[in-house]
Amino acid sequence: MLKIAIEKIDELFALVAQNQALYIPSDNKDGAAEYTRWSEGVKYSNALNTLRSAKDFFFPQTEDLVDFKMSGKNIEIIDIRKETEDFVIFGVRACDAKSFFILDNVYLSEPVDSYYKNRREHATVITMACSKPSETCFCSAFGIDATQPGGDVECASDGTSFFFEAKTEKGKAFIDSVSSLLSDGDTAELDNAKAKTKEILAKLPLAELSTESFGADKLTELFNSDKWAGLSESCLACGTCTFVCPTCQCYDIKDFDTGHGIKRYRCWDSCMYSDFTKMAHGNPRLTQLERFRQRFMHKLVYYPANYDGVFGCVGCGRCLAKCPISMNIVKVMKALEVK
Amino acid sequence: MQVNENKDFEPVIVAFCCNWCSYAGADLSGTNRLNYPANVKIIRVPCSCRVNPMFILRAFQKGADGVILCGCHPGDCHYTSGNYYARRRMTLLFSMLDFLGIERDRTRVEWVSAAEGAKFAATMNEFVESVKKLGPNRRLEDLRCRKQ
Amino acid sequence: MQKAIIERAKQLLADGTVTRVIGWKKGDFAYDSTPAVFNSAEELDKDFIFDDFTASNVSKYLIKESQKEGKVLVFLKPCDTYSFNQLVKEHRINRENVYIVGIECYGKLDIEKIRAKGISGIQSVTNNDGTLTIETLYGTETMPAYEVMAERCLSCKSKKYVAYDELIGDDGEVMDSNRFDMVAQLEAMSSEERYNFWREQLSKCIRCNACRNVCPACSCERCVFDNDNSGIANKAPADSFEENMFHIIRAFHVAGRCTDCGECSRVCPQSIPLHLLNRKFIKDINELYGEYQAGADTDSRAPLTNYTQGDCEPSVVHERGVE
Amino acid sequence: MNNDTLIPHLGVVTDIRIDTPDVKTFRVVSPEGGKVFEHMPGQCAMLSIPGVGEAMFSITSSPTNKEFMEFSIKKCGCLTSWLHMMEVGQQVTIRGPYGNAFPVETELKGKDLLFIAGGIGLAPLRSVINYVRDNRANYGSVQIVYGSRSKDDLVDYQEIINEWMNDDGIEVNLTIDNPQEGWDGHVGFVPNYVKELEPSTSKTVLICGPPIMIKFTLAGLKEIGFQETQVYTTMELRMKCGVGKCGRCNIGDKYVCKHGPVFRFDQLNELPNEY
Repeated sequence: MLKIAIEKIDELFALVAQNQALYIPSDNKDGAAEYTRWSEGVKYSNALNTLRSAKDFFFPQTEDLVDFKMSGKNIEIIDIRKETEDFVIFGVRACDAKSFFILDNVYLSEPVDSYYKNRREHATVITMACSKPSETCFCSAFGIDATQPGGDVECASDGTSFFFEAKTEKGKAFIDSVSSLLSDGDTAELDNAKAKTKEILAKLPLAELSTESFGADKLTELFNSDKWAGLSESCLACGTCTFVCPTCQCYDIKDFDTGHGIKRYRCWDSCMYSDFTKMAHGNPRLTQLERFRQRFMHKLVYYPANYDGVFGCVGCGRCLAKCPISMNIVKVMKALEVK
Repeated sequence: MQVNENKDFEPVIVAFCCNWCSYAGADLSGTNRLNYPANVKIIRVPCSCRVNPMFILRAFQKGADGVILCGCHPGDCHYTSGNYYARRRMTLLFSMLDFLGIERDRTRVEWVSAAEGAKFAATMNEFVESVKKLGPNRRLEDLRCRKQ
Repeated sequence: MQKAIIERAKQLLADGTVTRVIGWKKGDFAYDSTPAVFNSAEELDKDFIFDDFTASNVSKYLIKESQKEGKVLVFLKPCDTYSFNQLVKEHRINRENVYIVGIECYGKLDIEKIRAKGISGIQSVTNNDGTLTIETLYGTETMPAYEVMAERCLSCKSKKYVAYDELIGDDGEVMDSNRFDMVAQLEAMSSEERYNFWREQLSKCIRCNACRNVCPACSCERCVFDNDNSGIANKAPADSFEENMFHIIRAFHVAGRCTDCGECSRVCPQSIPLHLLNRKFIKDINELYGEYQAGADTDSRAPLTNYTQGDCEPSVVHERGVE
Repeated sequence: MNNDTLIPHLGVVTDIRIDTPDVKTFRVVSPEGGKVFEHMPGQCAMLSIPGVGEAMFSITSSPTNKEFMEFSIKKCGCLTSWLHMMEVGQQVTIRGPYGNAFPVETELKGKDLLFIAGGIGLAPLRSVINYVRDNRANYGSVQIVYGSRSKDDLVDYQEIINEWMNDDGIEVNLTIDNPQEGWDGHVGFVPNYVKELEPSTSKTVLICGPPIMIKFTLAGLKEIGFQETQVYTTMELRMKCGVGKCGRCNIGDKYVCKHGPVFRFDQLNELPNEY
């Protein structure tokens, strides 16, 4: 397999960045990893995962949709879309890589969301196999192998080198473009490292989490469960879980009056918010119980019902780490599980 | 301090004026034919304490380069104590804006009575000059509202 | 400590003083507790937890709980009692329906600080007289507890209980804390440095509203930022201006009412030091209008609903600190 | 780049009819004349005034109308109040059509139809009624039961008395909630009126109106002997995108904007009761 020594990775970054924007996880001042546009001096982070998920690349927090100019009774509609330039994301973990497909199901199904598609088509995703999973990881519950993250190019480290393997045509093109820096390498150490990681994955505290009690056919019984009241009672109704989630895909469309025109933009929205479903005449989800239930039912029942049984969660563990009151999908699943 | 970006820069100033004193003061400066720059936009409010901190921020968002609040002199409030409350609020707000690195000369409170037409015009001229020196508002600007 | 708390809760449930208990429920890991209502001795035995990580200030839950029938037992740390008092002062909590047991606090640990040390795969955390032993999937780590103590606890303002029905342990004193040091440091910077500092911090904001929703002072039925008619309702900061506005206005709305409990900074998923904005207001209020601690009592007038004829003019801003 | 459904088309309001004190019907055509797009009865469109808001409205005109689309809109919120203030000639933005339609070309074909509407609930049904009238040979008998608070609150009253009532094979039963001067028709609530009328249980029912009316009418229909599989309704929840992506209009796993808004009651009953 083709490889590059870890200490030489900056050379590869420099080569890639000559032609396209390159984003890599890098530690910020608080010691947390964030995707950062590579330039001389930006260092690749060894952190397990980034604070915010990689969905931002394809589904950013806010994005302008269309502009309007108003004059008297007339409206001018201005299409502001532009072709995105090619870019590369390096170091995407298996969970985030899977989340792209969960978003694809929604945004690339008819009618295709051209804003999303534009960015998705111009991106090359280079994944990175996990070697040090955390206690909050539970991707295996959703059939994800953290040592085989997929993407256009799959990358893994044996501690001294990064190994590259193309998974798609786009990936092949990427490897060709950097082949001058790569050399053939023996994968014995890599296989060893992966085997070790798998051992740890099996020992993780959430390794036993099961999805068997969930899915499209459990809709009515799960919806009517009496556990929701207790689970949702301390929920603050903030959007932290939604906004750090790599698979949450709901959005709001809003207009902003700039004083010389109207900008219509969309931004992330959360089903945890009280005005998410509020209409002039009332609200079908009146209390936090219904809103809380919606979020987890969507991930565990509604999404699989619409997309061939695929769950709308990838087990990245961000909500476990970030919820202000430590209520999360794992606790919900454990509480609702039928043993 | 910011360097003047453009020599011909004419700052947009929003002046919140209380109905009972400062607005009448502005009126008087007009009837006395005292000059103050045309780009001072006056917004009449029932009392200086009607001005919510949000009004100040929104004025900056929508393109103001400086915001000034004018009310009755302390002790003269039509509603007895409104301007005392406004005074505390604005002190804290301006201090916070300063804390966030927004130039302190972009905000100001001045007490102008109905008889002080001359003071109103002088205050505005002075304020416009000081904002002019700062250049356009960039630190508390909404880029979407910038005129291309 | 946990044992004593559970025992006392069980007694109070048994003798009918209270009908339910607000506390912290055990999580899946060594550090993740969830505020919860306990209805029986069995539930308390099974899930109640009180340790170095049970940091949430549960006083805000009393807004809802104290409106229900029957008395609710709540365990409050000294700093939580200030939030409680402030809510009582604002008529948000029905004091009659609450039974407070004050519990000692030696400072809480911050899991984010542990993670920032590169520690991952945490299986257990034990605290032996100030030394932490952290068992992880990748080996054992030890460190002094103060290294990973929550920022707000390192500058604890008071160990005194300002509202309680009984105490487990002894009452403490208001402390001479160094909590305004960072604000003073910022004030000493140039305007441009301050601007850059805050731009870097506030640009991280994802507008998840966690700071607002956890804040005991943010108890409005409907927030101005959720009200479509306010013209500023938004789900995301679409521009750097909106990042600034949200945090300025939020800090302003709690100015004079914020007890400096530090929950905003604790819950921020992006680690923005939001408490500095609140502390700036507290520091200004103290300096300009006299010392005031929100929540210290239930009857004094708050600084922003009060005035004196001799108050300083807003131009005082020009005379202070660094331009 | 391909068209995106989130980028709207332009429409011009060419006529505004005052139906009731709080309902107006707006005629919308494309600036070049003609309809902005084709639709089927029951489908909806997103109307918007940029800077004011965007919302989903059912298209009340029939697709057999080749010149224009109509929207009957009740004044109840921010956008609708704005729409009620506008004048003829105002441009609006419009996108659609969204959602499914009443199965006029499949299950409803050849059937005797019973339309039950309350208040503004006539809007989506009017599209079907006029479609049926224009393709009269394809359907059996038509009975319309329509009720409102008062005579002044009957939407499309002129069309009802001047056109529908004069058609052969269409029976129109109107009712108002309380007696009123100048009204010699039936007085009473819709659910009771339907029971009094004892419609034949061989009919297929299309119902739309306030939730409380639907609830009681459905119960009444079941009492008479109707099956849930015979009854269709149309739903509305808050929507932003109109194409099942923004994530808010779902009832269980079904998105009202995409899988709906038309549901048969047996389908609706399989979904959680959250609407």
